[in-house]
Amino acid sequence: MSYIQNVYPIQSRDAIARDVFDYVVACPDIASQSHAGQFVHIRVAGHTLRRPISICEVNREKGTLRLVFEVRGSGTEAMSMLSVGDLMDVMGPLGNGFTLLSPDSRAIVVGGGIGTPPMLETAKHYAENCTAILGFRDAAHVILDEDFDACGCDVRLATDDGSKGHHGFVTDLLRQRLEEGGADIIYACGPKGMLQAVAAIAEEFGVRCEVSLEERMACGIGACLGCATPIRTADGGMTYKHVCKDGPVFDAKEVIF
Amino acid sequence: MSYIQNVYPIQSRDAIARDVFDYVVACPDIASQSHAGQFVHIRVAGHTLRRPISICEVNREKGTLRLVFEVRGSGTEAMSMLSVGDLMDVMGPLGNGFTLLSPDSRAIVVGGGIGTPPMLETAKHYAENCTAILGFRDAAHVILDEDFDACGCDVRLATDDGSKGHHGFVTDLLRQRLEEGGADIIYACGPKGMLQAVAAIAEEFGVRCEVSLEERMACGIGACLGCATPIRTADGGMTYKHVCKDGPVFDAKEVIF
Amino acid sequence: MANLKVNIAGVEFKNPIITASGCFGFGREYEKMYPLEKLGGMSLKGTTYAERLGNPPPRIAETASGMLNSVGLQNPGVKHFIKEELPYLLDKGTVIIANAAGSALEDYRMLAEELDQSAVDMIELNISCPNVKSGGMTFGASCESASEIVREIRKATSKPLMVKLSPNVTDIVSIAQSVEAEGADAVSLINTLVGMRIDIESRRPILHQNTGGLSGPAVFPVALAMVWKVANAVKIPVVGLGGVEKWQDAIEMMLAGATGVQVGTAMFYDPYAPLKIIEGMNEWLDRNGIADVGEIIGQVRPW
Amino acid sequence: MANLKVNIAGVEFKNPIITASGCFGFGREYEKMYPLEKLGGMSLKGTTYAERLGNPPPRIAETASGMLNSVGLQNPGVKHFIKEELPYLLDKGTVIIANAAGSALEDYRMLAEELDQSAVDMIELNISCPNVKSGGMTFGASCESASEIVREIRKATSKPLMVKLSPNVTDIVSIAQSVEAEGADAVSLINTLVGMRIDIESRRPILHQNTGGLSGPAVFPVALAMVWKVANAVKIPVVGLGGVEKWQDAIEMMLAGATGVQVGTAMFYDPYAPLKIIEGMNEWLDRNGIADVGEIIGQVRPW
Ligand SMILES: Cc1cc2nc3c(=O)[nH]c(=O)nc-3n(C[C@H](O)[C@H](O)[C@H](O)COP(=O)(O)OP(=O)(O)OC[C@H]3O[C@@H](n4cnc5c(N)ncnc54)[C@H](O)[C@@H]3O)c2cc1C
Ligand SMILES: Cc1cc2nc3c(=O)[nH]c(=O)nc-3n(C[C@H](O)[C@H](O)[C@H](O)COP(=O)(O)OP(=O)(O)OC[C@H]3O[C@@H](n4cnc5c(N)ncnc54)[C@H](O)[C@@H]3O)c2cc1C
Ligand SMILES: Cc1cc2nc3c(=O)[nH]c(=O)nc-3n(C[C@H](O)[C@H](O)[C@H](O)COP(=O)(O)O)c2cc1C
Ligand SMILES: Cc1cc2nc3c(=O)[nH]c(=O)nc-3n(C[C@H](O)[C@H](O)[C@H](O)COP(=O)(O)O)c2cc1C
Ligand code: FES
Ligand code: FES
Repeated sequence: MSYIQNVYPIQSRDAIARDVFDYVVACPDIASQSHAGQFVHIRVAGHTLRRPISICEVNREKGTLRLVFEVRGSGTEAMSMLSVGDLMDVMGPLGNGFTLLSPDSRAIVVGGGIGTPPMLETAKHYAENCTAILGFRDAAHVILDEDFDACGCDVRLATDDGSKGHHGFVTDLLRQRLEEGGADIIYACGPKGMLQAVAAIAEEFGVRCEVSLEERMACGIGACLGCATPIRTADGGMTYKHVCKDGPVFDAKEVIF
Repeated sequence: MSYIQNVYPIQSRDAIARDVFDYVVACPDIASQSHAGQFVHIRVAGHTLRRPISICEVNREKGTLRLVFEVRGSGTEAMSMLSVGDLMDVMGPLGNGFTLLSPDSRAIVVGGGIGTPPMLETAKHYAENCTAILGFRDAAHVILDEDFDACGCDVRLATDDGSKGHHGFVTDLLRQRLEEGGADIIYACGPKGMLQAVAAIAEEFGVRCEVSLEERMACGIGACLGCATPIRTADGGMTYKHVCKDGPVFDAKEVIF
Repeated sequence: MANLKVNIAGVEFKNPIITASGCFGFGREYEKMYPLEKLGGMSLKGTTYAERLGNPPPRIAETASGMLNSVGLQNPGVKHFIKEELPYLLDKGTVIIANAAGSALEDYRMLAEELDQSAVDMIELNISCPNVKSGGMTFGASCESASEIVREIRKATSKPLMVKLSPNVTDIVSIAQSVEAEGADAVSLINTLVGMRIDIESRRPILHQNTGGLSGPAVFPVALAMVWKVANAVKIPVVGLGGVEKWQDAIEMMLAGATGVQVGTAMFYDPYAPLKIIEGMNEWLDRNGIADVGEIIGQVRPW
Repeated sequence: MANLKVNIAGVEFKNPIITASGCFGFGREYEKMYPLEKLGGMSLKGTTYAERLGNPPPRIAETASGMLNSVGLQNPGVKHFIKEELPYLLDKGTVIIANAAGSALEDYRMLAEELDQSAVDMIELNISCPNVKSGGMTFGASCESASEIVREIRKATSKPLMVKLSPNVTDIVSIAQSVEAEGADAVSLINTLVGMRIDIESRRPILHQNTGGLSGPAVFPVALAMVWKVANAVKIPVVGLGGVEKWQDAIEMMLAGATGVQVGTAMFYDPYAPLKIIEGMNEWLDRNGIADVGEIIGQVRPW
């Protein structure tokens, strides 16, 4: 495996919800090596550090990556100003990605807010064998539900204010889904609190669970040791692993929330 | 008098010689107050300090300023990337400008290289009563000669390598012109060595002479005292004046070269 | 509209934003862009007892997110300042702070005596200028010399006295405590960090003084760390500066413990920076339902 | 193609560009982008005698043209390093520098003894890490403590010994002279400046350690001034670092007196930075007809 860094043309740009942008970047060399759950590291003019953004979709034939991100601060704001045809400085693919079982396994993906994009490529792998449980603040913030629909998943929505789908949390829907029937694996990405709750439910139902974590990063490849996250060791102790290299995907059991 | 700072649309952009760019910016409020020999201070993305650029032409009716600059480093390079329609952050008009006599006076403007642009608005004031002596490295670097022509001046060119006009220096042409007949005032802008030589010739012929100086600037308005230049005091001593506020135009007699 | 008033060493400022010394002249230039009364206060150009010409040019160099200067305290001397500049400023409706500098103890003393008799609201004692050969920063470089000079100046004036500290030291906290012990009413920090740039083609330092003082956003994190440490170690008010360009920076400074915030270099690229900071700070306080800016001072919660 | 070889403390480097400690791990990661043999040398991640977990996250914050880190010397310990990492690096065709850190004199001594027996080409003694509670920077903060530790380490090893200095001091020149007097073969400077950032909404410092070390282009002018001053005051070679991102910066460093130049933070945004610097430097030397990079070391002409 090697890391690639270069500038690549933006093929399309869409605003898909308030402050959420959807870019397709033509980077065949990176795309050809990318897997669900990995991320890319994007250089933004005027900023020292690259911004880590998950790979939402990979199209190996077209040589493109789809990236969906929310404007959170000045870096993502500057990224959102890029137009079709502009060049994006992308480094990737980075991180380990999700463990994909055989496509006929029963999978559940759980996405909370802007944690939803990395679940799409994973959901595509399982298609109709996948339940996609997606949670958002309100109807205006719902993203990608139609994309999950289009890959044949059973999509279940929750919003905090009930303006679309279930009024409540993704964890309610997850529990409901597990009570309906078993699953071979659960994948989750979203706020830490949500991940912790999902992990607890997975544990309760005895289902394997992988979570994608976030941490502030510098190098993105394991050289600076900046993105440490506390991990349970086999003997019950604590160590630090690095989100960029050992993650961003971790077995939920080893994460110390 | 007040200083104005705002962002203004670029109306046109031209590359007029190797690494020399010609912009017209629509900034009616600044243009309405601008005079020959003054400058504007331009903010460039990714740079702490503004870049001082002389006003090449003022069009009060159209509310525009013409700015002509050479790429010298990363700031002017970034400026040269701006396109028509982009906004330029301009502060001005700054500095004192040239002393303009009545238009029927006999004036000589001397421009060396990228010191040529600020002479154009001055030349226009005197039109056919003005001799424009312009010097460049070689034919490829000649700029604005047609503009000076168009305002009716008597244009005399020199190049270091003789590839266009006189083979030699502007000072040769200045001496020649003064030997041909008198002049009421000489204005000069260009490298320090040239200014010094021009000042000496002016002194020799007893002609009033104003020179436009350059110095590294921060504020551009006289508040930081960064752009000091040594000036002869009445009693023969030395003091520092400031190019941005007391200049950029100084009486050649008081400049300590 | 939150209450933005703060009190520093007994002087009331209508808001915490003060223009930094050396970056705002004596106020006349920026007044051509906006009324000075909008400012909390102005710290004026460093003034010495006698007139000073300053250093030879070039005095300015650019750096990444910052700049170097080696102006070297060019100023007309305190008598000229009091006679020609101060009267003009007195009715501007903002706090006037004289920035007092010198090269020998005796200069500083005579200067302080003049300022004591003047109408300035406050004296900012600059023992941290890196751009003068003798005096300047060297006074601010050790607890002993800082104590000595503050002791002398304290005798010479009963004006509110703010001491401006140098960041070019191993332990700024001890120096702050030393000047507090000698009767300083406030401290301001940071002055510039010593820096250099070289023109690789001419092989000359860009500044004629070879080195100069680094300011601008580049130094903000250094300033913030020092403000936080000093504010936790002294009881007198702390005024924070160094690289503040946005209202968010001013809030970081105040959370770290600053009662007032000075803005310098940012004005060179954005002359309206102080006003934008006041406005942005005010809106943020409103958005967060904070009635008085004083409520955020020192409220950072360390881990 | 100019000669780019330099000799630092008896060790030959094929070019003056060295990756900075803590920014290049043990080399394996960036090797996935380019062969390590292109580099003059690599200063490896700070290593202590015993394994260290490092500090809790967040460990990274962004600043204008810079960043803060509070990694806190996370490393597997020297024995693991020598057994698991070093063998892999030995045939890479580049100079291997171990960066040695600790919290007590005894740790440093045991560490140096281990390294002395290993195949590393050089030891960079880190007495300037701002991110550990005891030891670290405090050793580098005074001439006495710096002398003491270098004296002990010098006894423990005959490897070429480079001492890495902290910029968070009043007088880095005296400290450089002290370590030279105790037998250091070279000095490298600067390590990071202490800095801070605060999240204004949570009112928490962004770093879990509250403060961290500032690096990146923001600090370049500070590093350059210190390199120039130290190079003028010691006879041993100086390795310059701090904010170097472009080949022009490396040339400024060498003109100021650096024999080698380290590159750290720049690699995070431009992983190929060290290679681009080597290439750009080489082209500039050719353009200027300079046959040997050694000819420019210390050649700045002060005013
Ligand atoms: C592996 C990974 C994958 C991610 N994927 C996505 C995605 O697909 N879509 C999306 O919208 N966001 C994603 N994020 C979060 C995204 O990286 C941050 O929102 C972004 O870095 C914020 O930058 P900013 O300049 O807007 O914010 P600022 O707050 O101005 O950033 C300041 C610094 O903090 C860092 N930072 C701030 N928030 C975060 C965060 N949550 N995680 C990591 N670093 C942070 C920034 O990178 C920068 O270094 C991902 C994060 C990680 C670690
Ligand atoms: C009053 C005045 C009017 C000017 N008018 C023009 C003009 O009409 N056309 C034109 O091409 N140039 C003009 N210049 C010169 C122009 O300002 C510089 O070429 C420009 O600032 C270089 O910026 P840079 O980022 O490309 O170079 P860099 O070398 O990267 O700049 C680094 C720093 O040095 C300063 N600097 C570098 N060279 C000069 C210089 N010669 N004068 C002042 N500051 C400098 C820059 O402003 C910046 O702060 C003028 C200068 C002054 C003082
Ligand atoms: C051009 C210039 C001149 C300065 N002159 C003085 C001075 O006379 N007295 C003083 O105490 N500080 C002086 N300073 C330091 C500033 O007041 C301030 O401490 C420093 O620039 C950091 O703040 P900033 O980053 O907001 O500019 C000067 C700074 C600059 C840039
Ligand atoms: C993430 C990170 C980790 C670092 N770890 C070390 C270290 O272990 N040992 C050390 O001597 N310096 C360490 N440093 C300091 C760098 O080696 C270097 O001195 C500093 O970053 C300035 O150089 P730069 O601006 O090129 O990064 C570290 C710096 C960073 C950014
Ligand atoms: S970001 Fe550098 S180790 Fe993860
Ligand atoms: S640039 Fe500030 S005084 Fe001239």
